[in-house]
Amino acid sequence: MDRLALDVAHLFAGGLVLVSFLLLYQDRMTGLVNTFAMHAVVVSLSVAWQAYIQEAPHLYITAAIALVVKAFVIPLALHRIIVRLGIHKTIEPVVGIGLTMLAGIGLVALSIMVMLPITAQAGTLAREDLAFALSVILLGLLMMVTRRNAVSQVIGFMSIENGLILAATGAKGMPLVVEISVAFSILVALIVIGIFLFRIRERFETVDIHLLHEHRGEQP
Amino acid sequence: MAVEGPLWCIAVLLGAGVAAVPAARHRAAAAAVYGVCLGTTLLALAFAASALLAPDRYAAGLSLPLGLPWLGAHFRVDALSAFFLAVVNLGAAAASLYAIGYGRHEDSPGRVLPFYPAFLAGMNLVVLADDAFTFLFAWEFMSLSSWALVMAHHRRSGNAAAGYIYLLMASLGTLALLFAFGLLAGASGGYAFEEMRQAKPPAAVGGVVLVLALIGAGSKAGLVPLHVWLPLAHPAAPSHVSALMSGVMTKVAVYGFVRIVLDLLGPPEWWWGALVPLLGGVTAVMGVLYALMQHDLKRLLAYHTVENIGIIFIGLGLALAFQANGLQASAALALTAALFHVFNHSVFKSLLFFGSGAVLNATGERDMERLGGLIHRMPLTAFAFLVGCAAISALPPFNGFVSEWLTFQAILLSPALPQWLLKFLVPAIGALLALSAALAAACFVKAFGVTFLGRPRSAVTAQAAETDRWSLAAMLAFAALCLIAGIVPGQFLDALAPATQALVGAHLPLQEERAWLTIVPVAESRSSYSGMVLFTVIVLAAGATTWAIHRFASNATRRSAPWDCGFPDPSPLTQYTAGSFSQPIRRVFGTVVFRAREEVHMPPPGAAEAARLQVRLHDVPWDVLYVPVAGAVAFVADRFNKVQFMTIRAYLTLVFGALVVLLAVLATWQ
Amino acid sequence: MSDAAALAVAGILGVPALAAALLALLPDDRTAARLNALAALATLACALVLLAHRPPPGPFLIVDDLNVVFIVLGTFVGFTTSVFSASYIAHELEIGRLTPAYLRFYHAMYQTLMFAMNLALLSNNIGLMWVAVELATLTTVLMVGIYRTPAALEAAWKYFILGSVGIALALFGTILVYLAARASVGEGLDAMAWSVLVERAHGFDPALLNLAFVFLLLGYGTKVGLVPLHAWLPDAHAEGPTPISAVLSGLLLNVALFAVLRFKTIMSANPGALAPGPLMVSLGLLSVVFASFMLYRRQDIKRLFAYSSIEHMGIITFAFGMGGPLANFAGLLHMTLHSLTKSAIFYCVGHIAQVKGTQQMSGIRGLTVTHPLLGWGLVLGVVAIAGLPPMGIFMTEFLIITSSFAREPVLAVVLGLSILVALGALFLRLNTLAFGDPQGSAEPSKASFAPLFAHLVLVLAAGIWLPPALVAWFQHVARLLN
Amino acid sequence: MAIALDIGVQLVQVALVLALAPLLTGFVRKTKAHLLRRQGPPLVQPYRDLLRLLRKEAVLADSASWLFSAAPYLIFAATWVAAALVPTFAAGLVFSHAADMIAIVALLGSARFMLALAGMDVGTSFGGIGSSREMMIASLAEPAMLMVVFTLSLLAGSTQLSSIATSMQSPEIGLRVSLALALVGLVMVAIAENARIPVDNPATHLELTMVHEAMILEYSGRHLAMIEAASYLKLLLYVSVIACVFFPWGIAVSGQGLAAYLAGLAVYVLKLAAGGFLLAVFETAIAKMRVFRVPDFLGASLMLGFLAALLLFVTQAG
Repeated sequence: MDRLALDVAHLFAGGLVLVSFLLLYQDRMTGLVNTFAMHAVVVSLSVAWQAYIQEAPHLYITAAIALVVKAFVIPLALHRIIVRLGIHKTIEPVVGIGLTMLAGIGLVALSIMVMLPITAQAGTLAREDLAFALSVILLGLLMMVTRRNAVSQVIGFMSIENGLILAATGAKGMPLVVEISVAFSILVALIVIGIFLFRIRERFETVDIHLLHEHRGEQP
Repeated sequence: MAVEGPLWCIAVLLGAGVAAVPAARHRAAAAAVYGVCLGTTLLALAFAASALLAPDRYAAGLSLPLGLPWLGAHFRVDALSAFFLAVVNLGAAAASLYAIGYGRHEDSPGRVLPFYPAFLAGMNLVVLADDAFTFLFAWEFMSLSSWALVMAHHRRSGNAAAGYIYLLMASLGTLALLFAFGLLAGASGGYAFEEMRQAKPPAAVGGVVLVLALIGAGSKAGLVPLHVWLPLAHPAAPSHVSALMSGVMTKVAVYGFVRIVLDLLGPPEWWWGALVPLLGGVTAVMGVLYALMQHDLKRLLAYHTVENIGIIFIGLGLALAFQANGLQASAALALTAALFHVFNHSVFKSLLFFGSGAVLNATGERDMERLGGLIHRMPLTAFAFLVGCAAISALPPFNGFVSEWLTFQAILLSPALPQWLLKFLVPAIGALLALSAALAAACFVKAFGVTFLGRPRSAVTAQAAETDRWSLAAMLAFAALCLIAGIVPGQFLDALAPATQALVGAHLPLQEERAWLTIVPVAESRSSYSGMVLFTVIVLAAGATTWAIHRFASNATRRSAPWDCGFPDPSPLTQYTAGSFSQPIRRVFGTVVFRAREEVHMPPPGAAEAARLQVRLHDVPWDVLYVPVAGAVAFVADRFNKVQFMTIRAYLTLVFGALVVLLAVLATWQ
Repeated sequence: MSDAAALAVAGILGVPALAAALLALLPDDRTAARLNALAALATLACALVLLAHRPPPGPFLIVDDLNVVFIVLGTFVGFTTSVFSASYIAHELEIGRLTPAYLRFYHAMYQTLMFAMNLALLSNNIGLMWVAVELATLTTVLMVGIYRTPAALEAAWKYFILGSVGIALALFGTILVYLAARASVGEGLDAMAWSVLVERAHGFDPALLNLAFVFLLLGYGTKVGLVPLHAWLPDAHAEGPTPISAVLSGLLLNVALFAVLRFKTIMSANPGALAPGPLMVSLGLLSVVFASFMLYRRQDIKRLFAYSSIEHMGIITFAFGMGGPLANFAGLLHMTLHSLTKSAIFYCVGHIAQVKGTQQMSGIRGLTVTHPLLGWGLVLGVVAIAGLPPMGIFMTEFLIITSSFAREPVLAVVLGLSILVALGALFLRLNTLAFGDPQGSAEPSKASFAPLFAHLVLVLAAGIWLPPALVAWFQHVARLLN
Repeated sequence: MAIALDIGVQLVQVALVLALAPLLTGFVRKTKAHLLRRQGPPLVQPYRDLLRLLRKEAVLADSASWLFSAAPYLIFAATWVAAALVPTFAAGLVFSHAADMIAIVALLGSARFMLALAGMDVGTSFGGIGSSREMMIASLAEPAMLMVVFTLSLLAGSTQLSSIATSMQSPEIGLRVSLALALVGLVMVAIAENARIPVDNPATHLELTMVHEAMILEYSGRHLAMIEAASYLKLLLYVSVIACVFFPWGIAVSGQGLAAYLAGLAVYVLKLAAGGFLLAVFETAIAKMRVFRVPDFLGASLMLGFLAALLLFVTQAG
């Protein structure tokens, strides 16, 4: 039972990393959003699995939230935004895809290196899970940094959140996981609303592209 | 009844400062505040005098539960601090007396009255402090209050900048002293001076401490090249404050140096005795040359303070050199010379600033090119100022000469020093000292001659009236003191004996029992000087001659127009001006020291416009040291400033980068 | 007596919460401002009770020596700020920069912020604290953007994004700490409770702790405003309403720092973990150097003092990183005095900006001539913040520099010089702000000077005499931090 | 008895310098005239000048202040006292402990200070020229003089002229390079200080090159007499200093009885004559230099003095 359980858990975690790479690879808006939906599905699956093997029913709630909010609601909203802003064409990453991929691989290696010295007594599945979660987080950050487009950056942020949830649920018996995930979903929702409100076409930098250099209180 | 007395005085001063904040509007406030200051400082002066006469009675220290919690504020009066306490409060009392009259003309009393007593309190605190924290606290507090006073007339052009540079330099000095004390205290963190005396730092540390002390105390005293703020800040303040800053605060800085280097630091290295006098000599000559080039009266005086600080540091440095070679007696002579010059300079420099303040009040002019002939309009001020000029030019029988004479005697003892460098250096320093003394005479012939003699160069000057009696009282009192300290120096030198005894373990032979009030630094056969005899003989000779001539030869006098080789010009503008007076000396030294350039614009024959002569002087230390530093700060600020105008993604990249770097560090760490 | 203490704790959390709800409903602005101040006062009263009695640590809330310092300080500044805010907001209404609707929102948010910060300070559970800090961030984001000007919105947005990333990192760190604890403490709430974590820390897996601390330092360090995570701070200070700038500099930064300190204690309780000192020292020093040079090119007065806040947070972090009873004591004292001084400066600056109608320093000149109280208040504040006697910060900087000079001379020299550089920048500005020929309107300001001078007097007193009780207490806390 | 004799000797000395000073100046003038194949004024002419001036009324410019009329007496007194302190025919005088050589230099400095101020008092352009140039010259001459003093006092281990004179007589001094340097430096200073050719021309007016004469341009009557007397005294002083330091032979030491004193007196007169003659020869031999060449001249003397002192500092161990 345990071996299998752990392998399945690994499967999901590794799958999440894989999907993160897919996210990095995607350069079409619609494709990006869909891939993110997949990301969310994988997360909710892994959370559900954790709930099952840890006999922790409350984690099902987290899984449900992840599924409903991030696999359906937000992607739909994002689709509408994209349409409204009329940017469902290709988007250009700042650095080339290949380079991004390379950096991503480096990050995964880094996260594994960092996790290596952790003694196994921290929990059998913790170490690898943590390595995966950390890679997901770093990849998400990489995405936020390399992409110009507000929506893709939000997606990057949300993938970070998925990584966090992965880690949180992987940490066996951690209290408040549900509350925290709820709080975080609110955060994400607010960001999305913000984008929606401020009509952020391009760029995360500013609520209005014209204000980019004027309104810093100071002139450069 | 040891140190409490002065501390109570300080408390009263602080109280007066606080009380002055609301009361400043009131008409009588100025008189009240300055009156209180006068009384308090006189009291403190009495304490200091009695401490000088009986040092042991005052040795007991006192610790108050203030400042650093586990350290407390330590206060103590030993021979050295007693002497400086006397100097401080003497100057402060005179300035307060002067200000009772002078302060009436202050147009913004609210910016002066609260800070003046605070300034006095600060200077007293520095001298009394017996631990590093209290010392630095008082030191910086003194700077801050005097900064406020410099900013009193902030709307006059240049004053704000002067205050800014002043505060910056003061803080730099405080930082240097902070590090010096950090080194002295060591890792154990013993900040009480007593512990520092016990701890014997290694030689290398000692050298660093010396340099730091030179930076810290030197920046406040005006040691070249740290002098740049001084000629800007001192004149900017109201004149009685200028007198205090130039006459007294610089001496507090000297106190800091003596306290750290001669008292706390332990036995000196011989090279200290080479570095310090060299700095002193350069400072002396540079200072007096700067002063000669000025035509703003107060700025001239301020620059001249730099010269005297140089002379004092020559004495201190020689003391270090002798001390390092175990020549206690010679060290005592050099130190006595320096300390006595500290006292003298505080007296006549304050006197001169009082005079310049009186002139400023009477004419509203600081520019000597617009003054002249004031000896007719304000005779008493002129007389006092003249005495001050003679004293500061080191002319017998006044006090300035005695201290410089002692310094020369100390220099003449230096062949006893074994080190070759010193053998070469000391005569050169002697030459520098002699040069600066002679130039000082020229400088003050110019100052007095252009300001008070000749014919008035402007209408206001022609209408000037003698100043009020308070100011006159202060000035005449100090003029008298200049003479007294000049003709009976023995008593003053004996008062310094305990201090030198404590610092270098020896003191001058006591002078009281000498005949003819002669002072003998080393031995009768070697050198001796009796201002009393000289003074009486000269007075007798002059009196006798005058009497004889008026009695037996003619005493008829006739007034007429000046002859002036037959073609006198009625316009006072044909007189020699300050600029033209210093022109020969500028030609001799200026081109080297100031990179002076003279440009003559001579109109072609027949052209109507006037010919113009333009003189450009450079302050070399400023160009070489300060401008580059300011440039560097501006450069870095500009580069950093770009970070203010980046995009959010760039900021995120920063965060991301920081995270990755830290993780990498972590990965490599394990 | 513990029931009184429990009551007090309930008050500290409950009063702001209730007040927030009430203020959200109340329409009228005059009473709102008063109620706001009143609630803050009540909270302060409850906080003072804690000085006398402590409740036993519960699973979620705890009161120990460390956070009592922060709570009392926080509630006090919160109260004075609410008083200042009353007069400030009244003026904003007059000139119509804020509508009553926004005003209601403002006051509700103010109390919510108070609640969030108190919760973060009181929480005995790292997860709960994380939630509280996030709540505080969100509220401040909303308040920074309250003026709805493009600049304000952008500042809020920048703050929001960077803050969220910081939050995410902090959360990951928190999870890691839980994992580290779980092995030896066992699952469940205990593995997230301070009281347990600190005493059991020696048994944790050091590698996991190190990793956690990196994330926590960066996550909460973003809130502290450490360079290079500081980017949100200057704009958030400059564009929001001044009371919020005061609260940000005076309280929120402290709360974030408090979180870092909590984790630092866990780190240093574990023998195997790498010493947190070097990380904090380097980040702190970097912040000091950077901020002190940034001061020179500022044109907006509030941004100027925001950067000065970064500088001082750097100094404090440096001190705590240096560690040792002396440096820790100095750090605590410096933090207290800084939040008092800086909030006082912001009170002053707020009124100045209102009187002159601009935040651009080019438009503000000769204040001591036109507005003596404001002008001299600013001079005093700058003197204090620049670390000159007789104000208290001189003492703390003396302690920090000398104590570190004995151990790390080079770092101490760098620190001292950059403090000097900062002083140069501040007084360069002060010269034109407070002195020289006045410029701009000279009409008297209807300011409330009580909070301003109350703070300054406290700072002055601290510079001259520290009550022994306070000293003993701080020293005890300083020892706790090692 | 001995003290009485000493005081007597001192008083004689005081009177002597005053009596001999004009004679020396007269002698120099006479010799110069002879060298120029002129008849020249009689030796006693300076006395006559003084008397005539004393009898005349003094004319004061309208803008002159009390300082203008007080200065001459002070200048005269200071110079007189300074001259009276130099051992001329006898060393170990009573007053010699009142002032050493540095003090004498400073006394002359005081006199110069007053003179320069007096020059500026009336407020004419010539007076200003004179004062400023005088101070410029002094600012170089005085340090040079002090350097010479250093040299001597290092040799003699004292700054007292009496003890210097006595120790110079002792054989162990011998001939030294630094002594020669010091002598040359002192002579140059003496020439500058006494406003002699080539630095200044004592016998000129209405020249833009004049220094000393320009300062005293406004003086007349008894005031002028005082100043002239002072300048005579100054010349005498310098000659006697050179004499008693570098050619100390024949100076009587106190307590040596009357005969020694008389002998010393005779020797002293001879020395004065020699000095005056040499000065006259020198002055006729060379031409006046431009004012702005003077700094070079004095700088050279300063360097010489400095070199002399330095040599001693180095050679003298301990």
